[in-house]
Amino acid sequence: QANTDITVVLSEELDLVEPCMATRSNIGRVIMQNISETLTELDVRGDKGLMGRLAESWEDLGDGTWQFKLRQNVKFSDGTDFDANDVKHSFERVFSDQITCESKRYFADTELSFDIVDPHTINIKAEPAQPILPLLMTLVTIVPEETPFEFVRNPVGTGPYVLADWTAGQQIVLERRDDYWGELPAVTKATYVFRSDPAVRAAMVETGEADIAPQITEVEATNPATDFTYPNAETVYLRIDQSIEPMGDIRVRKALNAAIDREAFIGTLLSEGTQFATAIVPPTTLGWNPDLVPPAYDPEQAKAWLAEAEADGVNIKAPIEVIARTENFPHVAEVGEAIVQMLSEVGFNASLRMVEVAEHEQYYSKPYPEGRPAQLIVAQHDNARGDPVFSMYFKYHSQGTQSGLSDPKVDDLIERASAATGEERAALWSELFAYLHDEVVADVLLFHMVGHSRVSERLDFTPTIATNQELQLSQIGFK
Amino acid sequence: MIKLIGQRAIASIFSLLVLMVLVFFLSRLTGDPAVLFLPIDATEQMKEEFRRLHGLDRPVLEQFWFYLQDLAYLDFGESLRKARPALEVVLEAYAWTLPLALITMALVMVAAIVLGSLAAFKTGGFFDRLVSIISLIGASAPDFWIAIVAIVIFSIGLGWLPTSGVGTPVHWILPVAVLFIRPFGLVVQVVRGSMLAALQAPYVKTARAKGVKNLPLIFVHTLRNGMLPVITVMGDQAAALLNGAVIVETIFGFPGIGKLMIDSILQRDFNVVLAAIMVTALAIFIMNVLIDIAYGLLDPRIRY
Amino acid sequence: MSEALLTVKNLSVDFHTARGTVHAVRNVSWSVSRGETLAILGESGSGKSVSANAIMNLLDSPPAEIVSGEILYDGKDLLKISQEEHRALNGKKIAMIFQDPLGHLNPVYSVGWQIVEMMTAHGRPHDLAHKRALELIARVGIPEPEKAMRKYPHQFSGGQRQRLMIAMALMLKPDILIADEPTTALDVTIQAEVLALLKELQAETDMALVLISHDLGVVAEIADRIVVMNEGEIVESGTVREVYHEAKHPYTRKLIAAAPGKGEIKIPNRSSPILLSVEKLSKSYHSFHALRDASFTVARAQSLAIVGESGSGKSTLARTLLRLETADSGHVYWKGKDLLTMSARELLGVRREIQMVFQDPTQSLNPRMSVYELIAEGWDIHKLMPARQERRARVIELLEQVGLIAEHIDRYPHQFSGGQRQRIAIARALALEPELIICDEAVSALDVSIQAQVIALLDSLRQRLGISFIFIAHDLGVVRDFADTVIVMKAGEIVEMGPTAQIFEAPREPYTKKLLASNLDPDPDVQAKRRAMGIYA
Amino acid sequence: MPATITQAPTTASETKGPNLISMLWRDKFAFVSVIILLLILVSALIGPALLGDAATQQNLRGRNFPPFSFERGWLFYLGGDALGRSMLARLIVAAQSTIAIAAGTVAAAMVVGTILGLIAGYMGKVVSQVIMRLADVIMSFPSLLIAVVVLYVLGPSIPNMILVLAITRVPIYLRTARAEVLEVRERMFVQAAIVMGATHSRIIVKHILPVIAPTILTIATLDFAFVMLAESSLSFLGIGVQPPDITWGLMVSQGRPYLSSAWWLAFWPGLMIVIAALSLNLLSNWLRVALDPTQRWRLEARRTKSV
Ligand SMILES: Nc1ncnc2c1ncn2[C@@H]1O[C@H](COP(=O)(O)OP(=O)(O)OP(=O)(O)O)[C@@H](O)[C@H]1O
Ligand SMILES: Nc1ncnc2c1ncn2[C@@H]1O[C@H](COP(=O)(O)OP(=O)(O)OP(=O)(O)O)[C@@H](O)[C@H]1O
Ligand SMILES: [Mg+2]
Ligand SMILES: [Mg+2]
Repeated sequence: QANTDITVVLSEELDLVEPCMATRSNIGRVIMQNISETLTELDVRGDKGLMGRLAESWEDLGDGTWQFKLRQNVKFSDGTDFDANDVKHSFERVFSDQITCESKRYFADTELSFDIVDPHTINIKAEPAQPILPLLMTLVTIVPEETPFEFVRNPVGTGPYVLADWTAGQQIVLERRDDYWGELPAVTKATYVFRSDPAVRAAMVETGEADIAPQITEVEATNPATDFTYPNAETVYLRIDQSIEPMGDIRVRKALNAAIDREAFIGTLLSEGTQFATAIVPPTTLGWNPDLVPPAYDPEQAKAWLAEAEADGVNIKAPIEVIARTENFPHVAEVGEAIVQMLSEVGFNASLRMVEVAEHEQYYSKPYPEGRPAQLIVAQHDNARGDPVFSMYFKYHSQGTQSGLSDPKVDDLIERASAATGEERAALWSELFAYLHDEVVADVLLFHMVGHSRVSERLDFTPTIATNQELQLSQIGFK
Repeated sequence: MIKLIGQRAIASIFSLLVLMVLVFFLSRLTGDPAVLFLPIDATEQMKEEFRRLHGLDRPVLEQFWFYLQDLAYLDFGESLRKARPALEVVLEAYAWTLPLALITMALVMVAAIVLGSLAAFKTGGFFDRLVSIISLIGASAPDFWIAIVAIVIFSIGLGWLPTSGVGTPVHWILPVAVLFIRPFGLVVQVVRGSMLAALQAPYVKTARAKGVKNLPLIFVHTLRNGMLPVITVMGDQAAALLNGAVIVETIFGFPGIGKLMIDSILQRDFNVVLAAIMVTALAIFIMNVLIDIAYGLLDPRIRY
Repeated sequence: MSEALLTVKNLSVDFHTARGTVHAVRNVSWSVSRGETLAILGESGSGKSVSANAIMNLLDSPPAEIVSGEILYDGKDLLKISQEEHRALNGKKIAMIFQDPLGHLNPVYSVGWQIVEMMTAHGRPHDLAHKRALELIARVGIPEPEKAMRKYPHQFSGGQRQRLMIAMALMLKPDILIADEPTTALDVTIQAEVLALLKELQAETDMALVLISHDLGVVAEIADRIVVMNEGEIVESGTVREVYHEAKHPYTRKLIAAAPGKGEIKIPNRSSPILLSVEKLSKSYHSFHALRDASFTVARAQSLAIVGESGSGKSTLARTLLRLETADSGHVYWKGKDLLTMSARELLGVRREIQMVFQDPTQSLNPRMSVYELIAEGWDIHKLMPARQERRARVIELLEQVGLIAEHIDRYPHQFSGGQRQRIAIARALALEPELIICDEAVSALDVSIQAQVIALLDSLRQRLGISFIFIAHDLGVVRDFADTVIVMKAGEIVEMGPTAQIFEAPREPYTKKLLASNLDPDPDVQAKRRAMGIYA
Repeated sequence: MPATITQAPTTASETKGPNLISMLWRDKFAFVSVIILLLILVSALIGPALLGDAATQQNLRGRNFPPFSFERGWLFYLGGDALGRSMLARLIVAAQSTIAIAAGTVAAAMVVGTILGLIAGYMGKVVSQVIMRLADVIMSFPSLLIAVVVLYVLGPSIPNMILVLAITRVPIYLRTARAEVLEVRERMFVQAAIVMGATHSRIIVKHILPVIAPTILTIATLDFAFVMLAESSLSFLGIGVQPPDITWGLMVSQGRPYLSSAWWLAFWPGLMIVIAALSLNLLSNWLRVALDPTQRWRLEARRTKSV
């Protein structure tokens, strides 16, 4: 093994190595920007914001139409040239009903039409207008126009690496392309292997069997020389369904918030570095509101609110199920147990239910089961994409699939913010966050989580907030 | 013998059918694969499309009918998640599981029979106690615990063995060793108990009167009489291994059927589950026929 | 007499049981020299087999304990040498024929393998062993030796198994052969052949033979000296003639007096009703016809004896008519109803009326049941005698009738001697007060005094309660004393049938004649005379 | 008449049946096992009532308290868990559901499996074939799928857990029982019983069962550990017992991530499983000797001396 070859140990095997599924984090970690590239890219290391990748520049032509100027002299790994037809084809493929591409969901109600101006200029028109279209371009990987409308097993892309070997169950090998359009990365070959056990992943880097373990647990992350902590864009919260007694009452929701001793979790069940959340998106997101303060831990106040509510005839003794998913995040069961204990201490009749993923889904997403008791869904949501639009509709709009509330003002704010641009967009999101947090008390926001990576000392690499979604080999250097 | 195999083949086809019907319908009771395949905030329309693409929108009976038709051509359908033929995925995993199971069981058989028999021969003695206690601890210790401790000692501490993976024969040592422990503990006890009874029999006296040495006395004269429960229990353990050794596969990154099966069940990848169960069942059926034949070979008095 | 080859001195063996210590062998001393035959006679349960086992180092200890004594062979005390030294002697220098051949053959290996192993275990080449095995199997009168080698123990008749054991013991031409009741299951013709074989070998290799037997005829024929055991002790010893003619101990005198075959011959009662009628019953194993077209009847209070060559299908007949094997063809009418086509429910009722004592007592007693449970089981099955106290009393009564004692009631089968087990089996059959008892060599392992007691018991039951008997036996003396009708079988067929007097006094078939001629007389002088006349063999 | 018997002084009065207590005392391993098992049983019975609160009292800031110190009282001598609860209290409280599940599963599987196995071995071809093929089906049905189906459709609860685990354990008893029956039914004493008129059920229960029982018992006691661990892996996958219920298996699976930082979380419950299994097996080894008349002498011989 040449010393510019590296081994990456991932936590789960890839089912597919399909470019249009690159937004799925385990797939993205291997192919995103390594094999397949996107038109634009979000800068997570510096503060450049949205940068061009396969697009050199873009411009809003008004009326929902954006013009993208494409990079010249780019070749796919199969030798064909990259041009506007490939872009068009890539999008058509994503929207096709012959194939289930994940990135499609980001364009849920948006109709895109393409107009190829010249081989390296393309106009994309969104119906209704989509103010963050260039940002959405970070989500769609570009494939050659010959790519069929079905999942491929040997992805062809414009990225610096090609898939050299995929032995199901064992390994995936990427090799560096010498005809890459950009600067040649330092890593010549990357082998991906898969180990479910975090202790084993950590051990592999320790013994030199691997160079990077992007996800290990806080328990394993004990060596400051090799172990990094990074915010992973995941936010943990308790979803409240306001339509079920006693959750409709704001005092109850406030009491829920005040009953939880958030500080007690950090450095104990959750890693040092975990932050309190005041919104469902991490602080790096547009419109994040720095003025919001996390609810204080105040059991006495919680009891007082409950007493008040009870006096008004709210049945605060109604059973409340705290439903968490096994292996959702490290120590989820203990977190659930602790939450239940805290809720019980202020007088809630709470109990914990740990369920597996499919069952969790039933409770988390609409349609919710009939005749359910009050439930608090422990859920983890990630948004590293820079804009709240990817979260807010689903979680808070009255039509959102995981929404537990129905508030016209919330709906209105979401709709307006989604359609706005620039400063106004940020302001609207801010307003929404404040309204949800302080006025509605829509849910129990808990933590912005951190992830841990172990990186061999011979590498020069620091994980970022994007490490959950992608692992750009070109960002890895050698010491 | 040929007749027995023939009869069993026919009976097994029925069993396979029963199994298939059971799995087909029961698995479909456990939820919708679309919500698990697609991200949590996928639209209902995407879910619809996914179901349509994979025929999951049709009535279950119709799905079953189509499945049967495909099966007639040995087509087990596609994996929902991997977009590959389910059978191919399963066979790939099986190519790892089968040798793992065989090697492990072969070692278990030899070690358990030798130690269990010797323990029974010296009932109540030091060796007997030692073997019993070690094997019982082995049979009841959590295997992930043993696996991790083994990695810590042999890979990290001593650096003798790789932590995980399947590249070379050395990679197999830890998985086999960890898998070995539980069946070994179990079978030792069964051998010991069975031999204890067999050693009481009068023909053991005959052998001693003949001047047969202790080792052939134990392993030739007595063992064969005590083998019936032993091979039965070994069969059960082998079946468990053929069903996949989840923990070991998970920890050692061993691409066997166990992890595949678990993942497929949890992800409701029905076609893979079905294909995996059918292949496993076939292996287990063959094993059971072999065991039944072995009964007859071991004990000529047995008639079916 | 030359120097002793094997000497047993002051041997005492105890068994420790939950209910106390059993002194099985007490201060027993005897010796045997090269070329000599020592017969150990004695009451059933008197410690004969236990002392033989002690010589072979086969006692499990605990529970057995050798309290005192020496066993000297070749200048060494066998009780002191190491296990390994003992092992090397066993089989090669000292061989043993066990009393109970079925249990003592390994059920899962072919008999050929087991016989051959006797030599290979002592380092002899396999093909040599194979040749010798074939030769010996032929010598003990097993048909088709090649084929027999490949068969398993359960495929042989009781007598055949016993002969296989004999063949096995003779493989290595041992210095000493301990034969524990070697001929109990052999008909007199085969017995004669086997005894001749033993003698021949003895002459050839100067082997010492320790013969444990209760058959006075056999003893008279083959033994040089006799020791008589009773209650674990030696009560008498001397040459054959001395002991037979000038016995000092009352037990010995009782024993000799009890020798069967001297009583009055019974005459069948032609007027009593027919209970069982067997018509053309056949049974074959694969292509081998074990039983061919057997037809006969049994009337109430009749005692029908079946004698015949070992392996001629006697046990098969019994088993088939009881539906333990499925018959190929034929009918068995029990009180007019065909047993073979009866429904399971009807059959259950009949089961109480017909009982059987199996040829192999050890195997037919459930090792996990105490004597009480074994005997009382029938009452449970047929819901008789509910009161427990009554039951115990009745079990004790039955035990005493067959010559056992009340203390035995809570013991388990493995704690008994061969003859004692056979008596337990008889007591079990009697417990149900059936109408027909099939006795397959039921008294063959009993010493003559107990045998006489049991025969007398059976006969009184026959007279008092009208019980009928099918009595499979090879001891013509016992048959003569007990039966009123005799069937002679050979090679699966009934060759002659008739009232006892007719068979014994005017046999028609050559086989019957040969059988009668081969019978041994308990008087050594008579026996010597016959030998001199060359009447036999 | 035959050999005389010296009555041993202790058994002079007519004691019926073997004296189990004194036989137990002779096997010190079994004796200790019985004491341990009794302790576990007592914990299972009164543990939750006694220590239920101590077992749930959380203290996040005092989590993973290391063992072997009396600093926080004897309840924390074995350390504290990830939520700062007393390990000792939790171990004691968990005994109840652990034993309930393990005993329930093993008993159910053993009874059903053995009965079916006896029938399959004893009865005619057709019945036997049907039962055996059914066993094949269960054997090749992954336990996890049964678990997912049952627990998904019926919901997780201790009886459902028992159901799931028991179904998967039935074939081993079934196959073992049948294999043994095939051999035992050829024995002569079974034929003797047939001649006496014993019904099928009597033959099975009185003559065959006692012979195969020791093997079944051995397997059953070994299965105890197996079931506890299987339950643990189901919990781990989120379809078994879940907090706030506790079992040793669940504790083991919850302690798993802390193996390198707080070993006692998984070690103590694992040790409890080992100890419980070990005791049970030593006891069953003793039992199989004590109940076998041909071997009982090992436990009752007064004097021993080798030849
Ligand atoms: N394991 C045992 N436990 C207790 N008593 C035993 C045991 N084995 C044998 N005995 C007793 O020892 C005595 C001697 O038995 P042994 O087998 O030597 O008799 P035997 O002379 O060979 O009689 P038979 O002619 O009936 O075979 C018998 O009374 C028997 O009950
Ligand atoms: N299961 C079997 N398979 C094959 N052959 C058998 C089987 N059982 C018995 N035989 C054969 O059937 C013949 C008759 O056996 P059976 O037991 O009836 O003889 P027997 O007359 O009782 O002889 P003995 O006096 O020696 O007991 C024997 O030659 C034996 O080899
Ligand atoms: Mg005897
Ligand atoms: Mg016979």
